[in-house]
Amino acid sequence: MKKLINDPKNVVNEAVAGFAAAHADLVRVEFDPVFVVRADAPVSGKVGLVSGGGSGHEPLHAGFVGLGMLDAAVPGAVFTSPTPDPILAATKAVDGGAGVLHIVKNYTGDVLNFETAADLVSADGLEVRSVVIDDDVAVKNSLYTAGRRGVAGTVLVEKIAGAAAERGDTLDAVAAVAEKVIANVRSMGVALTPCVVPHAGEPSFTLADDEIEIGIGIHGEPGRERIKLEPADAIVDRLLASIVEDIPFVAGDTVLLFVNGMGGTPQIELYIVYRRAAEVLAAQGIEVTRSLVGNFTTSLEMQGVSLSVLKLDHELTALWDAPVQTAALRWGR
Amino acid sequence: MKKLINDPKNVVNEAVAGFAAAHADLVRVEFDPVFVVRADAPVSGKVGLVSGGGSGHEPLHAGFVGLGMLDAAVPGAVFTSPTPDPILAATKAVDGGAGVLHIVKNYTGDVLNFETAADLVSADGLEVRSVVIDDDVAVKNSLYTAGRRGVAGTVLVEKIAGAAAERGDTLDAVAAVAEKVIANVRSMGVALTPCVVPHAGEPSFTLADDEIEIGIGIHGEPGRERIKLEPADAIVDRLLASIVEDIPFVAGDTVLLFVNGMGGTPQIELYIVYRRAAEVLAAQGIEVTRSLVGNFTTSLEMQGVSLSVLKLDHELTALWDAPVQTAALRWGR
Amino acid sequence: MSVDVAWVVAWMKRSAQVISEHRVELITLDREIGDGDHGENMDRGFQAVLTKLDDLPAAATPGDVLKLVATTLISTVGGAAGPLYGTAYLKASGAVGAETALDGAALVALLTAARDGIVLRGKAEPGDKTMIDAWTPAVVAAETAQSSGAGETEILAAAAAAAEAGAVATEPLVARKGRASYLGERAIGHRDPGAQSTALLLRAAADVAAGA
Amino acid sequence: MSVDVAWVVAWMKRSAQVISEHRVELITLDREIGDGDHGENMDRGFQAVLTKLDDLPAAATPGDVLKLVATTLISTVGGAAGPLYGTAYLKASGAVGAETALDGAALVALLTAARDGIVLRGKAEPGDKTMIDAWTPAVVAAETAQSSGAGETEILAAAAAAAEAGAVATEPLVARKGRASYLGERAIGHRDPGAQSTALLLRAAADVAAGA
Ligand SMILES: Nc1ncnc2c1ncn2[C@@H]1O[C@H](COP(=O)(O)OP(=O)(O)O)[C@@H](O)[C@H]1O
Ligand SMILES: Nc1ncnc2c1ncn2[C@@H]1O[C@H](COP(=O)(O)OP(=O)(O)O)[C@@H](O)[C@H]1O
Ligand SMILES: [Mg+2]
Ligand SMILES: [Mg+2]
Ligand SMILES: [Mg+2]
Ligand SMILES: [Mg+2]
Repeated sequence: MKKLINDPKNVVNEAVAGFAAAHADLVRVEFDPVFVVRADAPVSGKVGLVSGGGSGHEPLHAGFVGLGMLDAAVPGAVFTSPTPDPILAATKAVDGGAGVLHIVKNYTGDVLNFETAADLVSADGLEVRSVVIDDDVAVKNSLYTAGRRGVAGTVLVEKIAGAAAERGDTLDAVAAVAEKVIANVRSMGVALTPCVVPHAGEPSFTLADDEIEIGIGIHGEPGRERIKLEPADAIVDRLLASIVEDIPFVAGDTVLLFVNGMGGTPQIELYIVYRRAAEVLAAQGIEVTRSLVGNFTTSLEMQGVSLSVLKLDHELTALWDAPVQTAALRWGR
Repeated sequence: MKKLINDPKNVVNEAVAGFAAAHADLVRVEFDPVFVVRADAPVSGKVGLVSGGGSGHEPLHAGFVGLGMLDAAVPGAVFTSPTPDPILAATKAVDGGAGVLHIVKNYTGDVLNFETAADLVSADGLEVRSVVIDDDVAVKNSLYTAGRRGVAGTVLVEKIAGAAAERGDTLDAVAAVAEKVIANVRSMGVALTPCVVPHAGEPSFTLADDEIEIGIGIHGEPGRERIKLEPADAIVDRLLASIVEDIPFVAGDTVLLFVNGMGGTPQIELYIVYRRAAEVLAAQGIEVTRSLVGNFTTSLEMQGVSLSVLKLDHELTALWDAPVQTAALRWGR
Repeated sequence: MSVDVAWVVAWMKRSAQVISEHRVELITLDREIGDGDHGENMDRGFQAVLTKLDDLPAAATPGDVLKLVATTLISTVGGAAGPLYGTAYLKASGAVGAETALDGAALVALLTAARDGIVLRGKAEPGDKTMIDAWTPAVVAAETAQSSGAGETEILAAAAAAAEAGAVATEPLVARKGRASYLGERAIGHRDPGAQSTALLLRAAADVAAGA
Repeated sequence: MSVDVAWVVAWMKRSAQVISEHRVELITLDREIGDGDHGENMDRGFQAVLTKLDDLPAAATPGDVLKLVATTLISTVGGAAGPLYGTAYLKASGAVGAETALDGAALVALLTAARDGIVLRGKAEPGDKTMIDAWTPAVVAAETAQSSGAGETEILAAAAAAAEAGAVATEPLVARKGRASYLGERAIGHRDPGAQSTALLLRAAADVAAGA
């Protein structure tokens, strides 16, 4: 394992400290327990947005704290959802009197810890609602799994719900916008190489030199199937076919296409993937009107990519275009 | 070699096509010869800024084309400087009547090809000037080398010179600002893992599991020395010591600290590095007033980091803060 | 050793020790069918428990200790295991109430409440390839031993042995809960890390009671 | 074969062939002390030359062909080698003027002008571990052969052999120009890729002249 770290136990705290130092204009950070909030939190009268989860997916979530997106991010240990304490503390810190929305990725640990935190928050008389993201079509949603996983679509939920909160929507309305994004976004990923959790020191899985993992999760959980390496176009076609048939997306739809790098993928490859995905959608009469390309929901140094497609309407498009001022996404400011 | 590519020969063209499709609001792209220009090029009365170099360093340079930064980027083959033809074509395409500045990284190939292009441009009666960036302190500048290399400091030169051009500076003035940045920025990098050039199919160098390369170049050229892996803090201390003693940076200086990922480095590690670097500078009385953290000048999938420190004054700070609207850097818009 | 507050404290100290000793094993099991953090998470939690035990008031009951362990695990473990084990010890604490010495019936109640707490939070059924597949046989074995007149030490030994067998028995299963459920058939052949940590914790309970 | 336009065309076709055959070798040499693209760059350039040769007018002189090669390499190779080899062939073209058959003196002039062009652009001196370390001995050997009365074929053979020896002789050197100069002592033991491609190109010239 080769990493630019000191003691593996201090990875999260040191990174959060560095993040706070680099972005003091945008965020404030607390260490006991650890969470990151907007520099101007709480914003009075605005619904607060809190997300969080295991670390190792940066810039998710701290990179999305700021105007027009999250009010707070709660980083757990690497790949481990945070405990209720920091979620509780972050929720209180961003409460501007209009209630707080928890944005939770659908993993047992995240769901349970946010649930416990929400119970504690409610007991304190603060209004809190939760939405659970499960955009990953690699997992068949059924009674026989923990349900679909929340992956890169989370970025889109956070951006769009954040814009709704920023324009002054009520808690119910912000939650409804978030649910609308969740209902309309689907994702799927592929890994070329595994990632190494610092405290584990060993790759989370192994792949032969000519193998890739289709349907990879963002914690290096193996996916749907392991196949031989293929040209980028063929891989894109596989991912996109699973995504498109799921909702389904159909001719005439207007969509946002999000090509997400897993952390170790060169940008040149992300654009090769984008090119093919945009072409394939166009050929199906699906119009890409917004795009996002970059490493936004990562798995440490994993090489690979995920595709997300979000069906847009006028409201979602306008909320996507609204100003955002965070470390990782910024426009209009 | 595992990459999300199709035929290695098409890597650059396909990536540029994807880039153009994803960022049609910002850029236009030509394919014969290949270059990327601002959507609104040429901007009448504004000095045009053209940079370029081998591909594989994305988002450098195409990711920095747009308002307040570059007018055009000329991508060569992977790690190979472009030929004069596309440089010439890009230069003509961005000429708004106020002349064009070529921003060149100090590599023999880049220098020679831009030189040839500049000769051809001048022959066509167009005013062109060049600046050559050589911020890498890993290479001792002497008669016995090709001189210091241009590395991540390039991003800072492009941003700040771009802001000067945007505010209406003359060609001489923009060149002077660029030279001022070049005179005041120093960088040095480290590699944990090598990168693989698509057409080569093999790593550019090999490092044992416990080795790192101090002073790595951005084409995977070996650096100053190969040492055993150390904690992040110790590595940062080495890089920073070489940088600080070079200009030298001294107590009372105000600086921009830029932590640049080499492409395959998880963001969490970049912030661990930032934390230490900021601490060490502060301890020396050097005040960090601006920062940039991310993968901006990369070497394909290489894991590693480079540090750049730029001495700021009021002018450079104001130009850094000026609006920029590109695929990879954006604020104020 | 009599099954009182000293036993609970010793059980928790032994738990911290065995979890620490098996940290890498639990990480490895979780790397294979999960995300490789179970050993790290449990170790962080039980090390925190160790520290907290030092501040226990002298008059603490077994229920007080279990509650302290529950809140400590909830606030330090994270992941799925944190809330699940936290709830287990919380419900166990409720089940033993203010009793100072736990007889066989109390131990069965403790184990049953712990298991039920996990089911309440996690909704897993036996055979889903989770820690429940260690807890449920342990509860059944404890009940059987107690109803056939076994003493406290034997009850705990029966529970530990059943949990260990239950953990092994997760190997051929396809998972239907937790992270391993994403794997489908590929989970077959791997032991569930949570079931394994449960086996370690119940073995610690039995060993401490037996004075081992 | 007489040293006329047919020879130049054949030389360039053979050059394209040997560069393609040695593409991987040149990439590997450049990976070791550079950035691993030399073989790819040269191969791209000479494949473009091959295509361009098809459109040559019937009345083309050796100088015309060399000029076409120069502009093609300049616009397709990139990197350091593109402008350097481009300038070499451009200056060589100038040196042979409008001559249709090249005698020994013309060949020496061609090689000398090529070498001088590279020096003009790249400022390398002998011993800097660059392609100059193949070109300069080649020029010297050609001069010597010509002044001792050798024919065209022998002059080219002498140049090729000297270039090959020059390429080998770069191995113990520390580089002072180009990318390998960043390596300091670590460049020792590796052959310069540009010197090696020069040796291949001059060997092609000699072989074609000898009818081999
Ligand atoms: N719904 C559930 N019910 C019971 N146990 C569960 C459930 N989900 C997960 N587990 C247990 O949790 C263990 C994983 O814990 P851990 O690795 O710490 O959390 P995470 O899966 O969040 O990384 C699994 O091995 C399994 O025994
Ligand atoms: N200044 C120079 N003078 C002469 N030859 C040079 C000079 N710089 C580089 N070279 C030659 O160019 C070769 C490298 O070419 P190539 O790999 O195509 O370009 P790049 O170094 O830009 O990747 C070197 O092996 C060397 O022979
Ligand atoms: Mg986990
Ligand atoms: Mg090159
Ligand atoms: Mg786990
Ligand atoms: Mg090269």
